[in-house]
Amino acid sequence: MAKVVSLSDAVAELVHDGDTVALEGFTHLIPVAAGQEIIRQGRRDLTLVRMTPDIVYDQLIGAGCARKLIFSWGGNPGVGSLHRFRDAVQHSWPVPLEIEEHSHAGMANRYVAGASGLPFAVLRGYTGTDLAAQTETIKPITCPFTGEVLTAVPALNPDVTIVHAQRVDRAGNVQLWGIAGVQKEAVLAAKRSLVTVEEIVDELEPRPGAVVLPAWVVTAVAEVPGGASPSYAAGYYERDNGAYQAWDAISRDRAEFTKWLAGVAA
Amino acid sequence: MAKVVSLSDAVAELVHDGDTVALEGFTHLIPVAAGQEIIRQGRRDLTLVRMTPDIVYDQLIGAGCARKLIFSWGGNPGVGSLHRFRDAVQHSWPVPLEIEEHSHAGMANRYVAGASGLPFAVLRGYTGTDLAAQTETIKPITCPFTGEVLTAVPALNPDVTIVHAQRVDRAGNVQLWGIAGVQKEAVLAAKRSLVTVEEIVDELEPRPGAVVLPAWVVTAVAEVPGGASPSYAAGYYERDNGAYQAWDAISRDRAEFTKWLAGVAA
Amino acid sequence: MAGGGGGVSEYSSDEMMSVAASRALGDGMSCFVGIGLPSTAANLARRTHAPGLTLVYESGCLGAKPSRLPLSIGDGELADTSDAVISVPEVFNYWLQPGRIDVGFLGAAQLDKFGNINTTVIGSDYHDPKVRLPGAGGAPEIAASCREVFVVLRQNARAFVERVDFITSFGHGTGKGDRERLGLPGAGPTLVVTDLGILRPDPDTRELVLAELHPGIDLDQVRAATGWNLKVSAELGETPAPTEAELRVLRELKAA
Amino acid sequence: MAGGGGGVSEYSSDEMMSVAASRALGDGMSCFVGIGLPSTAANLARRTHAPGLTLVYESGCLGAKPSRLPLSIGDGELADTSDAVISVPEVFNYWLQPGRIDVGFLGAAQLDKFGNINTTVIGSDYHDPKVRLPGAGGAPEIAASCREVFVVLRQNARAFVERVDFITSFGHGTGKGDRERLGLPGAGPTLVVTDLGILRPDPDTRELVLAELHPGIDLDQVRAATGWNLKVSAELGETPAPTEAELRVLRELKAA
Repeated sequence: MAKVVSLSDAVAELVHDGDTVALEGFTHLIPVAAGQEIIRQGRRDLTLVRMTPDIVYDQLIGAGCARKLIFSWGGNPGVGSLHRFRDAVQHSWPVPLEIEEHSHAGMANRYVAGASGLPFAVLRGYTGTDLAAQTETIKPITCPFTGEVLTAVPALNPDVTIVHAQRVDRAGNVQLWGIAGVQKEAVLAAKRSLVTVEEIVDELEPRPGAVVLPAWVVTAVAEVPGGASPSYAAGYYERDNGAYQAWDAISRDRAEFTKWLAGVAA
Repeated sequence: MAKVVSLSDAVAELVHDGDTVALEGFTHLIPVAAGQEIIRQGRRDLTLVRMTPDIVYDQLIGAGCARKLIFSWGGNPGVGSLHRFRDAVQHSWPVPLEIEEHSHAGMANRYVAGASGLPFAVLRGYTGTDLAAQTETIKPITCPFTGEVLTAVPALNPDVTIVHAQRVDRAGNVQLWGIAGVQKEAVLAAKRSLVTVEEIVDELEPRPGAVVLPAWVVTAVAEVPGGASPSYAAGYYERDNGAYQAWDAISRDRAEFTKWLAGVAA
Repeated sequence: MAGGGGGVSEYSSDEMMSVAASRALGDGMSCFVGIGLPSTAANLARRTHAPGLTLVYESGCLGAKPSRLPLSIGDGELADTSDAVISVPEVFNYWLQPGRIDVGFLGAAQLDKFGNINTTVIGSDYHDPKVRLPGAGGAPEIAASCREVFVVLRQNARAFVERVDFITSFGHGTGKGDRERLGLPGAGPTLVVTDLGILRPDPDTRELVLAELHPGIDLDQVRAATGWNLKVSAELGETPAPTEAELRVLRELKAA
Repeated sequence: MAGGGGGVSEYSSDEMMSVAASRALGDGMSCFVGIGLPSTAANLARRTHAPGLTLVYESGCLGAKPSRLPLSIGDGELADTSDAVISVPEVFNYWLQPGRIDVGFLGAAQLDKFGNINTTVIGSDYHDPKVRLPGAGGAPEIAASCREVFVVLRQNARAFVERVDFITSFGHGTGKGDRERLGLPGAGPTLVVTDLGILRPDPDTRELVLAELHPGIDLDQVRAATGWNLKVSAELGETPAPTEAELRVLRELKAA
């Protein structure tokens, strides 16, 4: 049953060194503040999971929090590359980064399997690509009815999933709307979950397109207004495109990044 | 792209003798009028698919439209048995009825596989039950990562799926709200689809909990106000519980039923 | 009507059954509710001692809070009062299958001494049944995946049989260890509530044993209503009669 | 700036590319849109000759009708203007995988002569790449499942290679018959639009062949910008220059 705590207490309690941690949010509602709190608390050896590692994962990787990344698209959307991610993969800076690489369809289905209590998912995927040879978590599976060969991927069950949502009510029920990505699946697949929210309200008003996560599947909730910035929270604030562009310059250079990091840690 | 036609034209064009036909709607929005139009047009040798065959399927079976039923729960909800279904299974009246029997979880996943373009779905299901021995479409499947044995069921891809919804806009986009059951999956799994609706509107207003089926995945739409009665259509009319109770008496007796049937055909 | 003792209202055996079943549901639990007797009991619990009980209906209603008893598992009232309404595939795949639900609350046409449930056919030949029943619905996976299963049904020798004609939903199979061997995650049936008393599986054998008699019911009545040689717990208790409050709420629910 | 002929506005080679790409999208089609150049072209088509074009974005926006060009595949504008917003798993499983989408519109970092796409690594060693690129995203399954695939990217010899370093998304493999052998349902890349011209696969070999030159571009320029020995269609055509209307709408979209 979701309890309301501070962000620092939530991260201290729920995220441990060596954990498999998923921060989800597809362009929208990315839990950036929670990611920076993980940096601030100096977590190490994390296996980071995310379909679209963007600047918050670039920050976590550059800060040396991660030893492995499970992902399907690692870029700065609309801008270009993730320089800290590239530096880690190409030059092991600041620490080596192991990667486990999938397609979006594969990652989405891995979360679905995780949320469904199944050990694997089946899809038509990766056929003819070079990914299958590089990624051990892609295997063939044969349909027992037709004999057709498809692709299996194993479930993702993070130790902790962190997402950002617009609202939570006093009972701990979480409501998010707009682009919902894979957040429901990522929360349901996880052993523990933390939801940062824009605000706590007395009652959730039904809304078109809203996704509700009942209190009994959420471990902790922290009120963090603006917690998704520089991504956006529909109904609250817009995407700060300038911040994404500015990140390109900060992240391109180790010294610049290190300066930025000192600012976060302070 | 959905075209707007009359119910009789839609059934004449989309439902053929020998077809596999799914009418879905989980308690709510059951396409009863469309089912009775199939009776009126005298279709034969249908394979009827439905998770919860209720009185509209009792009517189709009693009228001799079906040679096979694929289902998971065949009863008159809140009342008792489906007497025409029982008579067909126990005494082959008016024609023999082959059955293919699943659980709800199995049927739901068969539609999901059908909607997903996969030949089968995986679930934790049927373990220890006697169903697996009676139903050929239940087979074991082994996880290629963990070695665990789970259950596979084949996709359902009806020739035609018929559902009822509250609204369609002039462009043919369908909107339904309230309990949505397995309708989206059943429509997406089918080769052709017919949606009967309460009304045609100029524009669909976004609503909490609404499911939208875009025009380009619907074959035909027919305006049939009250087309889900005696089940209900949220926002339009309530369930007619009296009609469900009355069906018990009508369906119990072949002569009574035959009289009822003559009234429908007229 | 089974009469309660001095000072307590008259109540029916069905009311005793509903009240006894409702008491088994703890506050804060989540409960996957079948229609009929289970739904009555679960709604009564939510209106009495377990206001924080989460009701999950297979129609996709998570956290339904109906003010009257639904007639079907898909009544509009259930959708209108839910925390979330989701698709039927999602109910089974995301909510039931992973073992998130504490209690699965089921009815039965036949129940055997190891808690196996039949709702498929009466008679030994599946293809030529004496009586064709509605079938499985959600029950096989509810019985497999919920942390535990409560069964509620009226007790008589046709329903309470040595061995069900057809296992629609697996209870304890042929006894202890069967669920583990099959890899079924939940504990299976831990409680059977009838109009005569309460049965629980013996911890060593998993055979259903009479644990409580409802007030005014004697052992011979229960034995006559059981199709196997019923064992009785060494600590056979008596179910407390329904309280005034329980009866009032139950009758309000039914009348609404 | 590539200058158009008499009477037509000045336009850039990128504008020519976007216009040429947009023209390939027919009215009433459904198009799975990647961000960047594909999104520009698809939105231009919807604002000009193909108002009934259905745009599908992998963020879950079905039938998006943005009034300005989205900067990412998940802009709020896309969600606000869509017929339906669905989850990311649903996009891939219910909409892309079954082959419901007519055209998959992709970009590329490297493209080879058989239309195979690389967006993963530059260099021959996956574990020690010269350049680590963003990776697959939705592209492998878009390339597999859409009825056909259009690719749009700027042409130069580093991007247009004999053989991609890494097949992220399968085009025609090593030539005709490869897709069929792998059981890939869609037709694969049928069109490549660049800032210099248009390439199409040869029907017999599936090798990309120059089919059209954009106005003002000569063959040597294209050859120099191609890393393989480029074949030229016997019926090499010239792309019509952007019309005033096309340019106006394109610039409005960009400015909004």
